[in-house]
Amino acid sequence: MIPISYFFVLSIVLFALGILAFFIKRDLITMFMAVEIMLNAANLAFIALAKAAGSLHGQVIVFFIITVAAAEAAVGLAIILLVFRQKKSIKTEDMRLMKG
Amino acid sequence: MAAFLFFLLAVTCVGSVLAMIISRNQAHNALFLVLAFTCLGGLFGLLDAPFIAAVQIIIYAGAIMVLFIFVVMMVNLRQGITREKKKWTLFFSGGLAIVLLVELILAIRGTFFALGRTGGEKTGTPTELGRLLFTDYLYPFEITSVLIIAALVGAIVLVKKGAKE
Amino acid sequence: MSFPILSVVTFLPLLGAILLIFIPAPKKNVQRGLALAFTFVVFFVSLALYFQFDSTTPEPQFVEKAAWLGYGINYHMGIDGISLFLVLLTTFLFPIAVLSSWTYIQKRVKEYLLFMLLLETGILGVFVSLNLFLFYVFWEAMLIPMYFLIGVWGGPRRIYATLKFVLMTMFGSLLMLVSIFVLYSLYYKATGVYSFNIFDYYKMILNPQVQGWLFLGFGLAFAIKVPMFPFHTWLPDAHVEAPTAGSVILAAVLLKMGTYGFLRFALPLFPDALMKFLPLLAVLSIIGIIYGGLMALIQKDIKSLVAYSSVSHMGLIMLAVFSLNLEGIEGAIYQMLNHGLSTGALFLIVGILYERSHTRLIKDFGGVASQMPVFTAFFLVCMLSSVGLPGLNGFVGEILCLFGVFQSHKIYAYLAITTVILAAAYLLWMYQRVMHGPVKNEKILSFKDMNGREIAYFVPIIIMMFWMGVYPQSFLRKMDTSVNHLLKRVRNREKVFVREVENRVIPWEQIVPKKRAAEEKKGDE
Amino acid sequence: MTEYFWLIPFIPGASTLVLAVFGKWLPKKYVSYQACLSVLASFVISVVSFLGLLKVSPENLPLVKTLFGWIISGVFSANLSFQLDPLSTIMALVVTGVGFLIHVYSVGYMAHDKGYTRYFTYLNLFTFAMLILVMASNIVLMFVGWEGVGLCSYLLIGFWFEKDSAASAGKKAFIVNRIGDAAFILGIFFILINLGSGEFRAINEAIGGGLVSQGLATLIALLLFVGATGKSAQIPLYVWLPDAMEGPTPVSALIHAATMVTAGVYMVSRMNLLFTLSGVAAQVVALVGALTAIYAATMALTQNDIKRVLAYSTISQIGYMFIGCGVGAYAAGMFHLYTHAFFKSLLFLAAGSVMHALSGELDMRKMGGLRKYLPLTYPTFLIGAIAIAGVPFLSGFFSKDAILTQAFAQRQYFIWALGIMGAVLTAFYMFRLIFLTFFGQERLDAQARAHLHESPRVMTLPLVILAFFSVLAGYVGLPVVLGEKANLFTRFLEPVFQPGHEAGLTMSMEWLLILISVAVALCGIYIAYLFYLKSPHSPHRLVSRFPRVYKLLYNKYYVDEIYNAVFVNPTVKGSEAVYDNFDLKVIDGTINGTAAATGFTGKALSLFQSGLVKDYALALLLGVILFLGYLLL
Repeated sequence: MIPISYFFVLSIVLFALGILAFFIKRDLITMFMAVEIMLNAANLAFIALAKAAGSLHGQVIVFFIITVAAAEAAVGLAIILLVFRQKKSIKTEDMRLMKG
Repeated sequence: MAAFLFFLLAVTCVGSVLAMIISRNQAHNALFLVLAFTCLGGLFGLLDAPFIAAVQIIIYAGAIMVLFIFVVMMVNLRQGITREKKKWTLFFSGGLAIVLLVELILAIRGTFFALGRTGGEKTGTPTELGRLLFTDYLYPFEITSVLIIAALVGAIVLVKKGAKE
Repeated sequence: MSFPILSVVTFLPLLGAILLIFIPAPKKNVQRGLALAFTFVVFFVSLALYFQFDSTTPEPQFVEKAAWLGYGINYHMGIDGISLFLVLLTTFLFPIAVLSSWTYIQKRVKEYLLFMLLLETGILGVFVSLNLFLFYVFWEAMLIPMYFLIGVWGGPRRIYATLKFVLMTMFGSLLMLVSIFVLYSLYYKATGVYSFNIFDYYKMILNPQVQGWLFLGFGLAFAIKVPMFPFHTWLPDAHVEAPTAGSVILAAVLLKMGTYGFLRFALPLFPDALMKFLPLLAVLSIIGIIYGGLMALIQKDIKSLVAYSSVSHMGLIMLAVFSLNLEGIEGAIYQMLNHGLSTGALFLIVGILYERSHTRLIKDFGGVASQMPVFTAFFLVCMLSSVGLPGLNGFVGEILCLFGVFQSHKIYAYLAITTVILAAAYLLWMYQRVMHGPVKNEKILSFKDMNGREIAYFVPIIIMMFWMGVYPQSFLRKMDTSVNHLLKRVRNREKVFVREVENRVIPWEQIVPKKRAAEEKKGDE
Repeated sequence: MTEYFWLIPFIPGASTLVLAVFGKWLPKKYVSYQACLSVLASFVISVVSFLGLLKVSPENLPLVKTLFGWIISGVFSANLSFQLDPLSTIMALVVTGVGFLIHVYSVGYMAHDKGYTRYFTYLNLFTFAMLILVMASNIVLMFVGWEGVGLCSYLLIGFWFEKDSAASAGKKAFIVNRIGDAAFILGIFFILINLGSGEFRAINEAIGGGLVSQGLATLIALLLFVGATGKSAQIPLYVWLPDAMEGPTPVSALIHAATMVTAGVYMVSRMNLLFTLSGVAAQVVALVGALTAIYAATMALTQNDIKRVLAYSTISQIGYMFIGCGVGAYAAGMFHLYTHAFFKSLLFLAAGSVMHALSGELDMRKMGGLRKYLPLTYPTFLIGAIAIAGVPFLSGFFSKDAILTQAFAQRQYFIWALGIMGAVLTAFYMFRLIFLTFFGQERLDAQARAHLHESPRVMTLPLVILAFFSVLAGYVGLPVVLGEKANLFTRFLEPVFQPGHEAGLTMSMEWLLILISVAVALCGIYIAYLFYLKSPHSPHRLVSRFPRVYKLLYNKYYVDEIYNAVFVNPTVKGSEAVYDNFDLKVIDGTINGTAAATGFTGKALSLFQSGLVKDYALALLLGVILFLGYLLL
């Protein structure tokens, strides 16, 4: 059938695209989406390896990743909303309070 | 059949991510992402993970992306935001992404034929997964619930605090 | 197990601090009373240590040992003739320190007393710990209250001073921590047993090179604490900025932790390294003696003058420690007590002046003697004690120190004896400028003589000064055995414990048990 | 009663304690009685002990009473123990006897001072410390007294501390003494280490047993002698004594004339075996004594301050005592100490009486013709002056002559010559003092004139008693020419000073020397008479003839200035420079520099923190890539 490696390559491609998206975009929301893509790429790799290993632990991990991602999305988006309220902007250049 | 399905899903997935990169409209971006996640769900299915596939579609493509859309609506920027203007950052990061891609592929090259193929005996039925979750992974599982509640409360508190002002 | 007197002495102040938390903030006098009561009780309990102390044995006494964190980290306390008097000095001075800040401290009284009590626990812990880990915990813990005492209740440059003090001390103690862990791992490698017990380490023979590095690690921490030239600059700053009681404790007890450290750890653990570094250390001590004296001569602030005089006195103590003979080390211990009393008293004197005038600059005073006769008498005695006048405590310690040094290196003694002249010069000159001459300004005319409380905390100090000057036997005899034992350890160690295998060192006593353990294991199989 | 001799120091000591603690609440009258009577009690015990001692056979000397072990640690051991032998008895008698008279005198002299109680506390403390010094049976305890009297000297010189000059003088005395003491301590250490004990008996035994080499003896003796030059105001450490006159006059009499300053002589006598063994050290002692004797006398010539003249005279006379010790005539040195105590304290007290009469005036140029106003002070002063000048039949003559004769007999002709010259000068400046003060024109201030009065009886009575002794005290030590056994004093001291030091001279030679002494003394007096009574202008002529010499003498050879320029100022200035440039800049600079460098590095590194999330992500990515690359390679 389909070699597991294909899934692996796909996962890598998706991850690279996520990185690319993260750097290309300037608004927090889309950058956040890019992060989600990378997470999913990782998920795919986990599931593929779980299949290859014939074990379920990979799937369990992915299950946890998804739940954590959900929690993270909720909090992250809340923070983005707050930032927007305060700064009236979601551009990353506008946020550099941590400048040394 | 399976190979066809795989390529279809893979191409759609990559294509929608590319589209998301190209498009400037955040709402469109979110929708492209829904598409990508759904495709990924399909791929999970191909890998004998029906439960995870379902979860992927319900939580990711469903819940999380709805959240995104809500936020996009609330922020409601008239015109989209242009791409990164600093050219060198763009090229540098693009270059780095390609380097990483190459590196990762190099990293797995030895395993290319070793990992085997899909099919064969079915593993990963929801029953088995459930048993595992409630036995070996009981603690992490319960802790996850606490985490989600904390995130829930946190999100509400954060947003509410801002709303008062 | 008998009554855990050392734990009681060490942790009673902590209990006091906890109780203090529950007293509402406005009731300042209740808080002061409570702190005073606790420090007093601690003192009286600690007196039992003196009377029950068995001066015939060099072994640690009143030992308490209990498992704590495992891996050799035990709760292990005990005192010998070296630490006995340092414990007593601490418990003796704390009620005085609390009394002296009765009216001086007005803001955040509760927190102040809290930190004082915590400080007492920390200091006592350092002197009674026999487990290096425990020792280190107390050593660092003691810094925290001192940090706040200077940083919150200090003078205008308190932040700078307290940071300098804490950072320099931390710098040293960090290297000591590394050295402690090196010792720990060496001991484990050699014996297969985890231990932080100082007596276990005494049995180890390390190769001289390792000793050198470890000695530097320990020595630097202690040298900064003492402080030896050229690490002394934190001292004047910390003293000048600290509140009176803080200065008293700092000078009287904290500095002794450095010299105590040398006696307890650096000397017996690394005798070969000691011999190697001895000339350097002795020269630094002598520089400290002369340099401190000369710097004291020209200080404009009374407190920094006394601080530099501490540098000079501590230099003499260190030199006497390095004389490595009975007279020198007994003299050094005795001089530690003297320095605690007389310099502590001098800081109290400055505090009394400061409370009345809100200045510490020598040029702002003059003719105080005619306004405050009782104060003059006390000041005179304290100053003379610091100068080392026979009949008072300072002389006994000073002459024993010098004699010890003289016995081991005559040249050192010729140089060190300048302290006799310098001490007289800077203290008398300061005394003259502050107390004598015509009354300088009308502010001095309004000075009130010492009140009952001030006299009350000075009288015990003065009595002790005379007692220690006239009948030092009651102190010296308790030290003899311990100091002799220490010297034996430093001098003749190679005769007692010998076993060196390819750079890795095995205490000979441990070889047998290890073998036996191996055999037992075989038997089980 | 003799066995209670150790109480002698403790009676004034106890009195000091009472006065120090309760003095605030005690009435003045009680204070006076307690202070004086405590010294009197000590004097009585001293006399009893002295009488008892006469019955003790020399083999049993000294009597020692050990109270308890004081400092004992390893090799270092010192007991709190006292000894009674002829030497300490004589000293105790002088200290308590003269001390008692001066206590009594002080009751009158200090009557109106607000520090009355404080004064007597110090004075009793001094007596206590001095008695410890002279009665200690070991050198460490002796050092206690040695430092103790130094302290009292400091306290009493600076008694009127409101005066800056007084406070400075006290401080100077203490610090200069400390320089000597540092050497003294080293001497003690050498004794303790090489001789094994600080007990005088043990030291003498060790020396007698030949355990001490000559070189070691010289070293120890010289170190101890440096201490003595500090305490007894000899070259080069004499500078504090003239300034010490800032203290109350009875103090000058007791401490800076009769007792404390002679402690050095006592110490050298006590260690006589050591000095004799060394030879070199004894020679040094004699030379320093002789030089000081003449050097101080020259400075006394030009001073106008009545007490300063006496101060230089004291320095000079102690020089004579050291000549005695140095040439091996310890008994003669002690004899001079003993007579000097009487006539010099008499002179000081009389000078105090003059000051008292003139409301504190010290300058002789503002006196003159006082003899008719001070009917008791004048004759007593005169007796003192005659005694010190060395006129026959008074005490000073016998003692000074004994010293000079011995110097000559030991073939120390140079020292003898210096001594003779000093004797001329002594007679001259003492009578210069007498003539300027009591004879000639009255040059008084109007104010002083109005208050002029003879002192109260409590002050004049001690003067009379001291005058009595100044005349008669010498008769216990008559010259050998009057008979082998005429010198009771020397015979009494024989158990302490090994006999055989005193070389004999022919009868005619002795008579010749005595004649020279007498002639010299009379000569000095006559010159003074010529200069200050017969033709009062001649001194001015002399001054204008030799202005440089006069200025040099008047400014005391500029020694104070030289010491300041060479020792004091460079120390202070140098320390200041070191403090500013080294302590603050180099050491503190290094520490603060380390802190600053850390801060700066942090600041510099913080520039990497652009605040932009993408830059952080980029760094992250770079890190991952590098890490992966490293793993792959």
